[in-house]
Amino acid sequence: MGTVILLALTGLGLAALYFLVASGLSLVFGLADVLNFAHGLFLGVGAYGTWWAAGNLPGAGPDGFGFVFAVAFGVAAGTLVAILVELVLIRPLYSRTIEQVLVTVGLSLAGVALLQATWGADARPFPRPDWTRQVTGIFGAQVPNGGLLLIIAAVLVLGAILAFLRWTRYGLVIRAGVENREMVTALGIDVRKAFTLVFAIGGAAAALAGALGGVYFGTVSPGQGGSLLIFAFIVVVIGGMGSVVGSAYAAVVVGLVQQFVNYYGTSGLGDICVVGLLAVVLLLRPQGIAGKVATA
Amino acid sequence: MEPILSVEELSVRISGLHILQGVSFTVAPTGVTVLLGRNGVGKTTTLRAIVGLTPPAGEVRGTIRMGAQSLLARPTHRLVRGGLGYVPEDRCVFAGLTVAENLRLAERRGTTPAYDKVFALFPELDRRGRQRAGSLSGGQQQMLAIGRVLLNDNRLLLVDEPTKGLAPKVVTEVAEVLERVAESVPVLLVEQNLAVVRRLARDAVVLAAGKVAWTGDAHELLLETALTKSLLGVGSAEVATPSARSELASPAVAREDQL
Amino acid sequence: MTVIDAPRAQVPDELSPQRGRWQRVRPFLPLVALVVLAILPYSTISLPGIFEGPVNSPGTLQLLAICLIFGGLAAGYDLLFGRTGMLSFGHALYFAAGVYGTDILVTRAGLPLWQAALLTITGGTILAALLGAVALRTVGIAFAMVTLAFAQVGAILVARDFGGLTGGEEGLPLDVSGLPAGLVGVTNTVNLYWLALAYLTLVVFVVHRVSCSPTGRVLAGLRDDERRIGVLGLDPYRYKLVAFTLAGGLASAGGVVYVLIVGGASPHITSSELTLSLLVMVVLGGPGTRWGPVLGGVLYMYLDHRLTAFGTSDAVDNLPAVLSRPLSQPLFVLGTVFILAVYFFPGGLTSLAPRLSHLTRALRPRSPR
Amino acid sequence: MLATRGLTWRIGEVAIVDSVYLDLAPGEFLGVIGPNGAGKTSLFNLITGLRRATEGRIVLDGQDIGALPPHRRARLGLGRTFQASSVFGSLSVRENVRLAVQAHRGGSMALWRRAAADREVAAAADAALDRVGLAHRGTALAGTLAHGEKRKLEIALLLAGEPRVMLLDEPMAGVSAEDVPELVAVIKSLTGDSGRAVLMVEHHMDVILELADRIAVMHHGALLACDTPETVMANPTVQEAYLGESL
Amino acid sequence: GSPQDTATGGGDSAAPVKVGLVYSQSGALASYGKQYIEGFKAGLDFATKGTGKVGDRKIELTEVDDAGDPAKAVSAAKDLIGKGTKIIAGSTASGVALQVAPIAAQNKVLFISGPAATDAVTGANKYTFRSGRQSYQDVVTAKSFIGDPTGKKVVVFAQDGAFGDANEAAVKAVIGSAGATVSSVRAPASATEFTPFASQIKAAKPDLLFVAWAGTTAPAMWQTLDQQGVLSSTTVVTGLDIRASWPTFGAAGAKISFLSHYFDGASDTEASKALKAKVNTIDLFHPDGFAAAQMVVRAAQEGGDDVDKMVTALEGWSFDGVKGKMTIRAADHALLQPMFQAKLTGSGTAFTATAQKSLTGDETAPPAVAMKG
Ligand SMILES: Nc1ncnc2c1ncn2[C@@H]1O[C@H](COP(=O)(O)OP(=O)(O)OP(=O)(O)O)[C@@H](O)[C@H]1O
Ligand SMILES: Nc1ncnc2c1ncn2[C@@H]1O[C@H](COP(=O)(O)OP(=O)(O)OP(=O)(O)O)[C@@H](O)[C@H]1O
Ligand SMILES: CC(C)C[C@H](N)C(=O)O
Ligand SMILES: [Mg+2]
Ligand SMILES: [Mg+2]
Repeated sequence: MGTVILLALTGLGLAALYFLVASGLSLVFGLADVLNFAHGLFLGVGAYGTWWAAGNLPGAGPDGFGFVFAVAFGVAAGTLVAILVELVLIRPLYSRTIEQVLVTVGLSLAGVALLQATWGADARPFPRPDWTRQVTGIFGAQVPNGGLLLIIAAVLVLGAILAFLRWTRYGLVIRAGVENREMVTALGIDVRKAFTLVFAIGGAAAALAGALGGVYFGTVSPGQGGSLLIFAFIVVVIGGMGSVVGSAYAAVVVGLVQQFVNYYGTSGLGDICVVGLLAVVLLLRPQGIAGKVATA
Repeated sequence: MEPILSVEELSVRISGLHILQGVSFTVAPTGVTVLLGRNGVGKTTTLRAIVGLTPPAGEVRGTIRMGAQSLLARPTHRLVRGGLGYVPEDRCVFAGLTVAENLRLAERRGTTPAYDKVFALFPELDRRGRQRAGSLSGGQQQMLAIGRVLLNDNRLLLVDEPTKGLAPKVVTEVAEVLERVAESVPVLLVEQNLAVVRRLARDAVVLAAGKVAWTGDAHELLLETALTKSLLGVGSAEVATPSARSELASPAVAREDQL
Repeated sequence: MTVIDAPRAQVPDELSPQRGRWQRVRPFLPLVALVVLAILPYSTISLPGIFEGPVNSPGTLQLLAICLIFGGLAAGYDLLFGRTGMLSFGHALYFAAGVYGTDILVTRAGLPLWQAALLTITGGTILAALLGAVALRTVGIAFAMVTLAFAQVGAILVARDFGGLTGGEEGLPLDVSGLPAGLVGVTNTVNLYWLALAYLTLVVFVVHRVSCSPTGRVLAGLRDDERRIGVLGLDPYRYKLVAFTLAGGLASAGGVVYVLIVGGASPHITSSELTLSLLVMVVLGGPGTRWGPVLGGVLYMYLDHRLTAFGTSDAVDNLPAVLSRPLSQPLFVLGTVFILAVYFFPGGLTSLAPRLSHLTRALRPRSPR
Repeated sequence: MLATRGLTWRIGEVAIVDSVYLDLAPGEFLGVIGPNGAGKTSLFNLITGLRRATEGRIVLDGQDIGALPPHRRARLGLGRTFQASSVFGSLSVRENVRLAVQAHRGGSMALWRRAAADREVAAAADAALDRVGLAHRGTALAGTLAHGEKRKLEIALLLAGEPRVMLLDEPMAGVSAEDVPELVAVIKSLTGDSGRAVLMVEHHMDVILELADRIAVMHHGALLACDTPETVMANPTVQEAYLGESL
Repeated sequence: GSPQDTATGGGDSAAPVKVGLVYSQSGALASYGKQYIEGFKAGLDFATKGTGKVGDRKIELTEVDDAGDPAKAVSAAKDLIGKGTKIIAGSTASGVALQVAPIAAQNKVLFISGPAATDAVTGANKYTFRSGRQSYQDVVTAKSFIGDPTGKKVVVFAQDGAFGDANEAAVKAVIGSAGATVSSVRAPASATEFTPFASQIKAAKPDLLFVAWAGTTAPAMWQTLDQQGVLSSTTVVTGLDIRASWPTFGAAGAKISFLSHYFDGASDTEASKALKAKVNTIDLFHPDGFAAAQMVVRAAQEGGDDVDKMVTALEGWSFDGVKGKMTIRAADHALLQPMFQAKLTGSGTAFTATAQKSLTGDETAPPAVAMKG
């Protein structure tokens, strides 16, 4: 019983991490229609930003309020980079989907290499409050606090994105803009602003994922974002592109499947199962779990 | 009367093709000005140049003024917010959005959207609020495209073939709507349906070969056989008198509607 | 008021063939290029900065051979992407099948090369047909993701190293003892180069022939409107499957040549990055064009290999640290090159030619009308 | 030759097409009218197989084709045009039609023959283009055509397939007045020869009245009437629901 | 020219000795590569007494970046061989070493593999040597932590793939054959959440846990083992990685027994002093570069331009390296060398390793394998 609870809760922690990475990806991919391979870079910027702030910024540090401040700095840095990327690189290419892919691929290569050039290839220990290293006993299972932190963060992010899409007009503008940018402009709406905003939110979510991922992994390294990205993509696709709620469901499924199959089956089977799940879902329901259209 | 819109020496080139070669005309501050010409002559291109939607590969020269203000080089969304309403040729409703969402999107900040007006014209849009616009019939989509623009107050409407694909009854309705709209807002209309043209148009501009071939009073145009024949390829007799078989179509709605 | 005749719509002049000397020699250019490439190894020219040694040195020939292989791979991938509009993210799988298949059959099973090659290409083609048959039940992004998933399973299997067959992350060096002597040893690099050239020629020829064939016309139609193809009476699924299988077969043939050139298999080639880079190559060169993908593939691989040398060159080392640090990261330079390429050659390298001629025309003084 | 038997298509509870019984005789020209949203296009989609009917049968020459995919139905001689032009935008106009001719001539998987070398296909394609008056636009990319030209290309694509049963979905929409008589003549010539049947949706009553032998009226998915033009036009419901008042 | 041309190495006595160094300057293993090359240069200085010459002949180094990609390394090797290079050294990654080795044999040039730890390099062929340790030697060192293995229960925790396979096999061979029961828990290299594996290990109640894990997920893995109480319930052995990784162990570091290839202060030899003078703080792979340089100088001295003579000169050669006495076993070119047990102490970013015990080259010698090619 303890094992099952432990696996379920740590699986949820993993799911939360996937969701954090996937939420921004899903937003940008599903709403702005940009297959953003540079998402890993935003992640990296968030992680390194937090790491740097904790070590160098007055008032920031690995503990308490200082840590919150450091994370806020990392998120701000990630958001800024995302905005710049959108303004400078993506904006001139809207509706040229494949070229956008090319640019984001180039960006992911160059950005990660830049991080590596600046801070080296080796993993650096990540500043984090001590309590995140400890465990909490839940029904006899020793659940890592880092995982619980991720779960809480994921729920908050989900809520925030849902609120944004539901209570503002931006969701609508963006969905319409993906279909026909021109026509949105012809209705008197500055669609470019809306797209920049989506990138900013996607970047912020990614940067937060990077910062919390740093807490979870205990280190930062330039390639970290990239390795999470493939599962994030799987989550986004299983969940149905553009559906944030779908991504949440899919993340939970993927996290739990991986965790349980890895324990009860043989190693590596978890990954194969997840990939198999993706193939099966797509063959049965090409539009993903949560339906075809990008709904708010 | 000062024209609301004046287009001078407008020329548009798209990827090497010289589509418009110095088009000049004006739109009167009241009533409907209709833009005529056969397929491919550049009517849509003209409207799109006015709202600033020429494709990136295109090159626009000349002047376009609304009152004292030059419209060229201003972003489309600004123009539209400034009161330039545009109903595109392909309707361009957002297929993935519901009807209600399509309408909501068209609301402009700072003004109260005139939903009652739109729903009174097109009750269908009210009923189908939750349907995805992509699954609407062609005519329903056209209603949505027009309704979208009518939510707001405009200084000038650009309407590209609004009756295309509509049932005769709806054509009549749309024509009535436009007639009423034109009482308060001037309209620049592209239309192939000469019956509609006759009913609505005050002024006409005929395009041919990328240039303006004729401008003047629309009724004068439709009455002059020689003119209609050479400009529009139909005799004015055909415009004026119904063909034998369409006599059947009593109460003779559609007799002229396709010429 | 003059009445003007209705316009005869203009035809873009690129499309109306111009007769000229250039037009007459043009069809023979590929042949000339092929001959030049074939006799290249007899030349001792040094191109300092471009290649490490003279053109006929083994190092240069090896690099060229790898470039040619990827030129061919990109051309094959373009049959899917540029010509049929299928965005596959799993094309690396069939290439990897060619590489690992040959390697395993030669090294582990001790088969002679020709048998191994034949079996591998057959196997790779069948694999593509089977997986394609499943994946093509989806379209668009879903299709991309299903193919990615299949390729990912391939990558996991290679990494898992079942039965020590693939060598896991260490890869599997090719056992050359049973290979024809002409393919072994540095002095014979030129033979590998010719083999790569032959492969490239084959792919370009096949892709060109197929896209000019009636089937190619259907593929081009599929790219624009699949529903319409169905209504015209053709089965879209069948045509897509043929393109997918053919491209898969060509990729596995490329794998066979590649394993000979590199002398072994390593898991790099199963990664999804490889498919992504195929996409990059095609887009860099110009999708759906005859030479674009080839150019893109060659250029990509050239940069990929040569930038490591660039990064450690003195020119870079002498720069201030802010510049030299990132510039000494090959991936930084490569990534930046892609980004710049998108802005400076939209439509790919091959779109450069018409734009250049546009430019020269614009620069020439205009004659008054 | 073509018959539908209780053809029905429901989305959820709503019947978009509601138990339609239609018979189309060889050589017959059947016009279909009805208010926007009546289900005319949906009916076409069911017949050509782009949508699967929820109930009912579609019979072509005595064979039930209801379960066949679109391309199989097309091979049996069913051709259509689309209400929203759907041409191959990145191919030239001429290639568009050649593709259609080739599709009709047999779908064998020829990978090695040069497509351009097939004179017969080229000739047939040029003939079709000529017929709709697009020959001078042969080298233009179909995607850059003006709206009316696309409509003509649609018809050329249909002609190229030499179908025995043709479904035309608003072929006249957006065609300039000058070209209407020409296009009407083209469509008229379709039925003249060899017992071809045509089913045409059109809102332009002039055209319908000129061409149709019988007119079917659809309303809310159901067939309201199907009779001679005279009878149909005299029907008060049709007048009220479809024609409305004169302009 | 003819396509089969290759430059011939200058035979005359004043021509420089060309040495090609193919290693990772960029990519994931760049910092290993950096240590390697620093070590190499220090070693060259040491072995040539600061002259950089062997006899009258200057040693001319050509460094090529392989970015960890075997295909690039093979291209570089062919290029170097084509230019008359007779000695190639480097290979930071195992995959690179395994693919360059056959090239060396096919073209009869000397190849001295670097930090690549795979056992398969040993005995690969007559022309291939190694300047670093191999996995087997790690495992033998690990065995020294449990005294008499008879009846003990040993669990190997490793990632999937060849690296994990090699370690598992080595543990079975070394500790299993000595009487312990060995089982394994394997995880995908891409795993980010380790609780299931930690639970499995804990359930197995081993006397010794041998962990073979490389990559950026290692800190998360250690934290999980710690959190789930694995580290405090049994003896846990693993290899000590480069210094930069030490702080990432965090609190777990003190609970782990490390086997070590090398760390600063593990030995006090002439060579280590010379190395330390150059690089300040010696790290894991400095000794490999250093030894490679010593071997290169020996080969050039004794062999001139004759590769076969170089091979004979190296086979059976013993020398004083950074780690202590090193011996190249003639039969399979294994490099017998001392290994160390270490403890990690400290906190924050300041950690120090202290040697617990050192094992001689003979004690850690892998079984001789037959030369494959
Ligand atoms: N993006 C484009 N690229 C190239 N040519 C174009 C483009 N857009 C329009 N054209 C060409 O410009 C000409 C005018 O097109 P336009 O759509 O303005 O005609 P139109 O008068 O609106 O015709 P219709 O009555 O059929 O709607 C056509 O010949 C068309 O092929
Ligand atoms: N996928 C769908 N989901 C929901 N409703 C649909 C769907 N497809 C069609 N409809 C509805 O079915 C009705 C029939 O549509 P259809 O396109 O067949 O009309 P039509 O008779 O062709 O009209 P028009 O003359 O305007 O083209 C419309 O009310 C439309 O909104
Ligand atoms: C409010 C939205 C973010 C929720 C979205 N419609 C979904 O299904 O995921
Ligand atoms: Mg138009
Ligand atoms: Mg319709």
